[in-house]
Amino acid sequence: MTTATATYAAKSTRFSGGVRAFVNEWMILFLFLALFAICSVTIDRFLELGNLMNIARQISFLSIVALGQFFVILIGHLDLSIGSAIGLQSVLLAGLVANQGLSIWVALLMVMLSSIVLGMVNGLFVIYGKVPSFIATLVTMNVLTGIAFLYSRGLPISGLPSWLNYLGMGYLFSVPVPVYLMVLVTAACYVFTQHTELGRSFYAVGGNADAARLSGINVKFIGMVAFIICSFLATLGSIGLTARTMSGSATLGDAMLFEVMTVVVLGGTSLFGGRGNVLGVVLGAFLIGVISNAMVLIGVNTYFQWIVKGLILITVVLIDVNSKRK
Amino acid sequence: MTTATATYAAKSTRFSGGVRAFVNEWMILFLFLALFAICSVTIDRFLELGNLMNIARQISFLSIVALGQFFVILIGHLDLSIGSAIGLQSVLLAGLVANQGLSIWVALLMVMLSSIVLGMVNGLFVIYGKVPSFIATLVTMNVLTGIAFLYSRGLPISGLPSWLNYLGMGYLFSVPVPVYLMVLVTAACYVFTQHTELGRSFYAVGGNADAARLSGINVKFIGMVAFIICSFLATLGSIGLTARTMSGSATLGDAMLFEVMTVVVLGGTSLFGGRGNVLGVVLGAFLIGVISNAMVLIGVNTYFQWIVKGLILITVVLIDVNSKRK
Amino acid sequence: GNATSDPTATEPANGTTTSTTEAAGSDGHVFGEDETLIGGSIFTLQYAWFLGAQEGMEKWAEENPEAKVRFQFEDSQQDIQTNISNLENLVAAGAKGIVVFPTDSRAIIPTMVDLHKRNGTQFVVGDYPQQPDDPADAVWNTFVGHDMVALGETAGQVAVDYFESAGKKDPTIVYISVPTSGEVSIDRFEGFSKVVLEAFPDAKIIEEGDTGGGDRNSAQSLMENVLQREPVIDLVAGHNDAEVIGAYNAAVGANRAAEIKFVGIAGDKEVLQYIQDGNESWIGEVLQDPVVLGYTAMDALWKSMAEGEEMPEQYDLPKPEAITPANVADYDWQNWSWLG
Amino acid sequence: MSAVAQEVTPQEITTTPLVEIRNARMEFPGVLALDGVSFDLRPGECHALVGENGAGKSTLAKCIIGENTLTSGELFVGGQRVPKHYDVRDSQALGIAVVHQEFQLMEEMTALENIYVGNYSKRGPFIDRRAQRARAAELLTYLGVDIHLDVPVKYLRTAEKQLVQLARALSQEALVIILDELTAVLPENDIENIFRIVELLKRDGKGIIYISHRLDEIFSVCDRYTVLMDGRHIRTGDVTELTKPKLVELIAGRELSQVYPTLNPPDDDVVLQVEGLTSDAFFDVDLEVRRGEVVGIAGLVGAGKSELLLAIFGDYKVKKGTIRVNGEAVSMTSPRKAIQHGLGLIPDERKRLGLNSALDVRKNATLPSMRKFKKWGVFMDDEAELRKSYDTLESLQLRYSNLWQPTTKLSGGNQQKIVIGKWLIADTEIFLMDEPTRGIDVGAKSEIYRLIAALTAEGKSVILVSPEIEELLGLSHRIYVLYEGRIRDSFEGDRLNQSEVMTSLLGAER
Ligand SMILES: Nc1ncnc2c1ncn2[C@@H]1O[C@H](COP(=O)(O)OP(=O)(O)OP(=O)(O)O)[C@@H](O)[C@H]1O
Ligand SMILES: Nc1ncnc2c1ncn2[C@@H]1O[C@H](COP(=O)(O)OP(=O)(O)OP(=O)(O)O)[C@@H](O)[C@H]1O
Ligand SMILES: [Mg+2]
Ligand SMILES: [Mg+2]
Repeated sequence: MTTATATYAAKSTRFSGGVRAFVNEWMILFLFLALFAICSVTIDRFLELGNLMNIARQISFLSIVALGQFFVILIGHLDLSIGSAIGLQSVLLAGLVANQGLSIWVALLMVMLSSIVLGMVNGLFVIYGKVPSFIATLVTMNVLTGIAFLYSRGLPISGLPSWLNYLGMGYLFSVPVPVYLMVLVTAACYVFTQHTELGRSFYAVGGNADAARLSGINVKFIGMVAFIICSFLATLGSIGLTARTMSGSATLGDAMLFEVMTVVVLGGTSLFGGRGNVLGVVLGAFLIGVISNAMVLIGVNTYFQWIVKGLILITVVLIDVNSKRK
Repeated sequence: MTTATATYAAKSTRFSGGVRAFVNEWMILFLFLALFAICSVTIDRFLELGNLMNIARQISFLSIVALGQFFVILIGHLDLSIGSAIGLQSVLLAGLVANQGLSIWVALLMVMLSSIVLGMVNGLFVIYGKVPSFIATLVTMNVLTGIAFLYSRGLPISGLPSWLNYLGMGYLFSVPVPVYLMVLVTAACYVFTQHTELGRSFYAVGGNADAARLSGINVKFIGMVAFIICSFLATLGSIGLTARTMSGSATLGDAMLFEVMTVVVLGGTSLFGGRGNVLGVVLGAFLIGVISNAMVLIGVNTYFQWIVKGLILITVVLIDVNSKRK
Repeated sequence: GNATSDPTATEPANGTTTSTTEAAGSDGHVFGEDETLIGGSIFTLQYAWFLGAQEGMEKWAEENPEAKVRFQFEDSQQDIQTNISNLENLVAAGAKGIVVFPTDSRAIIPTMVDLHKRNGTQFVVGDYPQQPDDPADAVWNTFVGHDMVALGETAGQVAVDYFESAGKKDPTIVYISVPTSGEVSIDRFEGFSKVVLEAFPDAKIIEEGDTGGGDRNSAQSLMENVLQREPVIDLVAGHNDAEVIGAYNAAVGANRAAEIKFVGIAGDKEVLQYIQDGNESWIGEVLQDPVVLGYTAMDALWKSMAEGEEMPEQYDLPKPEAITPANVADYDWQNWSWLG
Repeated sequence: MSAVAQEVTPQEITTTPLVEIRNARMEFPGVLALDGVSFDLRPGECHALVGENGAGKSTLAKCIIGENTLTSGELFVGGQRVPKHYDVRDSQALGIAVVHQEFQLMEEMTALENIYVGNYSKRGPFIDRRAQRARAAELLTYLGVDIHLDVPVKYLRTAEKQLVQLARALSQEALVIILDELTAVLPENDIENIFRIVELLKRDGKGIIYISHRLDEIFSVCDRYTVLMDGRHIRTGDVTELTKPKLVELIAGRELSQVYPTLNPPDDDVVLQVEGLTSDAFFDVDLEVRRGEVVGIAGLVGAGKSELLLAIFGDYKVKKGTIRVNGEAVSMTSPRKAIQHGLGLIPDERKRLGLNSALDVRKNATLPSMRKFKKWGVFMDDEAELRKSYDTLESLQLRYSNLWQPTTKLSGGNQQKIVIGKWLIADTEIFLMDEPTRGIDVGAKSEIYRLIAALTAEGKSVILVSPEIEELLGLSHRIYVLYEGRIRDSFEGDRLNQSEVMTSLLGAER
């Protein structure tokens, strides 16, 4: 009996391989810490509280949107439409208030509801229509851009209540409000994916959809949920960014897609599905945030920034990938 | 024994299909033909030779670049760097001639050689460095953009010999020169992938890399070749586009990546690797070309173009995908 | 945007570097004595035109070495979020003043307000006029820029002049816009059509939006298709030279370049070369000098920031110029390094 | 060494081992897979490689083909020590071909191409499809099977895929052919065909390494045997000096007195009743299962056995028919529903349908029963989950190092135990077992047999599909024979004997 308990302890310990296994598993964290340390030592103003808050705020909405995409990637799909969804939701939110004269609360509610519809449309095409997600969401991407431009003619829409800016620019106990949002969303996603049945099902579906189905998981439902979460979090990001810029803009999310993908993949999520981690995604965002910030603090020439950023990224990923056990 | 054999044979015939199976397999072709027929009947100037040549010319270089990407996708990877590679090669080509005063032939040769190096760099990161291709090529994408801008300062570079324009705009027996190029590249890729051992190996590697390795295929070599072909064909496209616009521009390929991906996936190539077809890719390009052309001929409002294009595309893909046997 | 309750603003982490709510200078920094970091937030480096603005700022520094300014330019890549992050990071890097070329007429305002209030950062807005909801949010010292509508108007005038001399009463015009460029594209188009329609109410102006890459290649493909549709086109204008040259190349390819006139916008060497070479298809190029813009913006920033000079709400720059076959010889365009 | 090898006399050629391994040691991170194994393969012999799941048989085979590299020890092929960076291509060039235990096929490519990939017939620079097809047709005739060559292999049945793998190995005209559990997925009639081919190959002087858990086969075709246990070399000898119980003892390390346990008689109440179930693969199937009963289903390949199980489990489209669980009509529209009604499916293809390679051992084991481990209604109770997985997997004597370990590193038999384990954890009442002992060693097999007996003793029921008639006879209370999608007969009591079932199975007139 006692020996059996001992074996149970041994066989149920997460990192039974010791520190080494832990470090390998979380190499991205250690690489981040290393980069952070280097920056702290070599760059003058890097470690100032204000600057760290800068970084955290800059990546807040990026993280939130990336966490949405994470779910879609986790089940082996892709949502290319998030960038234009962010734009559309932004002009909708501002437009409903400024042009249609709705209360901001109603507008927020409508935008959130529409995000669910949007996610369902993507889901329907991909999960039920069996259209490869790349094509399906590329199409919705274009259609959403079209609608956003039709609605706004490409003009920024102002007229949002000024308190909204607090959401994007405000501070609470010297920490930017967006950072709280990010922490909240991250914590929710973490608990959801690690400690709930539904959340764990995403991994099962992504790893092997057939096996998941035969184990009683409603694979289609999970697929729909993934697209809805993605759309919803993109919209949350859009609301935040709109609050930050205080205007609705159809091009608000234009650069987002690639950044989001970088963050998600950098965080160790497999584009083939089934593998990845919420904390990794947020770490990925921090990594990107620190690199961008450091680059400007050092004053690297803009053209070189592309190159230097690339070289740092590839170094990080090379080390990370090759430290993992096969 | 004989009964068992008989059952095998009997059961297998259900897969051998006949006309129905052929139509299903090549649904994209028939959808293209249908679309073509509709356009011919409903749009006035659509069927004019000049217009058809327009379409063919417009998609020539797109097809060539897409065929390169096809190889990378076939082995289950992605090359995001083609867009910036096109930009870099374009400014290099023009710059070597206009700024460095080299002969156009030397410049062409250098650009082609550099494309091979480029492909090798991507290949090294992905195949040997085990970096997910999404990240690796995203990094090279950024680095190449940086280099292109450093070299050109974002200025278009003119000064190419005027005969070069023939490559992009000339006619031979009333068919645009780029169309010959496209046909040539397509034929070469077709024969290569269908009738040579090396070409078939791409399917094997993409289908099941372990099995391919166990079959004695040099999986890493194939991987490298895929990235090199991709880079090479992107450069061929870049040369053609540079000849067409008669100036070297760092942003020449910016819009290309998404178009290329659309074309490749539309043509039935699986993003998970192992499945796809050269002719499908070219058909995909034609489909895109016809839609864009028809849109302008009808005079659809710009904003609606995004939407209408999207709706046509999704319809086509929905039919295509769902006609395929499971 | 409104006030925030950020303690870091009032209690700098370590008194020496982070600035206070008051204007720059109160943290011990002395303009002219200490090196002053000036940020340049550039709309995009994809368009060579903005290099000119950068060049203008650098020119100012060369002429005023006693100011001891050091520049740091950051590329917004036409993206609002990049623009915002760049501004914040520039301030974190210690920039006292920033010349901002915003990505649209609003999105960057709250960030400027925030940085101004918390760090005392001084701004001059260049190129893109800002329209704050609340006048109190106009925290920038002045706006130095061109009028996008005027740019379109000048192009329209070139077209009008041509139609008048050619005696065309009901010309057909194709105008290629770039819808993703939003306001800029709309302003230019509106300026253009206003002038043309005033002079020729019967003119038919067909707006074609380039939904592709917005580059020469996509414009060329678009125009190839338009040429197929439109049997008669008298003139082509567009959002910028990439679009118009693309259209021109398409017309050459279709053997219709002789019957169509082209008006360039925003500056490309090739167009000026065509005009100088007497290429009959080209009747003009409408230009604004970005070097003057950059120089003036920097000048205004320094004067307001270091010398405490009151600035007008807006700095007027020379009107856009039309370079035509008639006056091309007057310009030293070959030496404009920012010309694409 | 090489100098000697070059001057071999004809006699020596026949006595030089085709493959020889001396004192092989092979480590995976954390696992010593081979530990001092010596092995040799002589020309013209069929050498059985046997041992428990995870004993190191596949590892040894992979070392021989250069897929795994020996940590220490020596490997000789044709009397020559293999070069330092010996890999799969080298072994192919040296004339070693293999049928892998796990399918190594390109699912999207045709059967024909799968046979020749990496080894095409060529005319000039181009692939000569005509020559290839002719050769493939010859091969299939030689094999005595008929497979549609132009179908992507993903459309083929499991057995057909296996035959494609075999055809591929034979097409290489190798000197050494390794068959790693070739017969695990083949029906008995095909297996006899395999024996015939093995005999032919032996006559040609080729060497065959025959890995199988079906011990009867070893007595039918093999000349010598080598037993491995936990990576160690237990014994090599002549098959003629061996008896089956002795072999079992060598493999399992203990005597297994009786292979098939005695089953309790079932209760009378019917827990599962299927009436008139029809799909495109089977027609008008009537079937009933009583509490505590094991119902066997026998049938040839393609008879529709798997589809029938899938349909009962809600994962195959049925056209008509009813399914009753405990007397209540249930519309089985999804496996989820089926699981809610107490059903559990152990699928035939565990790699594709049974396991999730991205998940660890524990998460695989609790996949269908996550809702059982809840804290505060929503959250997973990690501790309870780990505990339950541990207890269940230990009771199945799973060989694993950690519950967080990915399942891919486990041997085939151990993977199957996880698939069984997950239905135990889910408290399944009716087990649908599609070839549950495929690829499982004798020891584990008898454990599974005992498990089935124990399950039925607890009042659980089992539908058992197996290609091995003997297994069905030994374990079932009742056997249905499925022939071309129709239930042709059912056997119980006295009629439950090999010859009657076989006759019915093969479709001879009743
Ligand atoms: N790639 C791998 N990485 C780590 N361990 C491995 C790997 N492959 C096999 N092993 C381990 O090596 C040991 C031997 O495995 P092997 O596959 O050779 O067993 P086997 O005798 O073929 O078993 P089976 O009869 O189940 O096929 C097992 O403990 C297994 O877990
Ligand atoms: N991949 C497939 N797609 C469509 N039909 C299939 C497929 N595989 C098998 N079939 C059909 O389903 C029926 C049953 O085939 P299958 O081989 O699964 O039967 P089985 O009795 O389960 O045999 P096995 O002994 O292999 O389990 C046959 O009619 C066969 O043609
Ligand atoms: Mg094995
Ligand atoms: Mg079966």
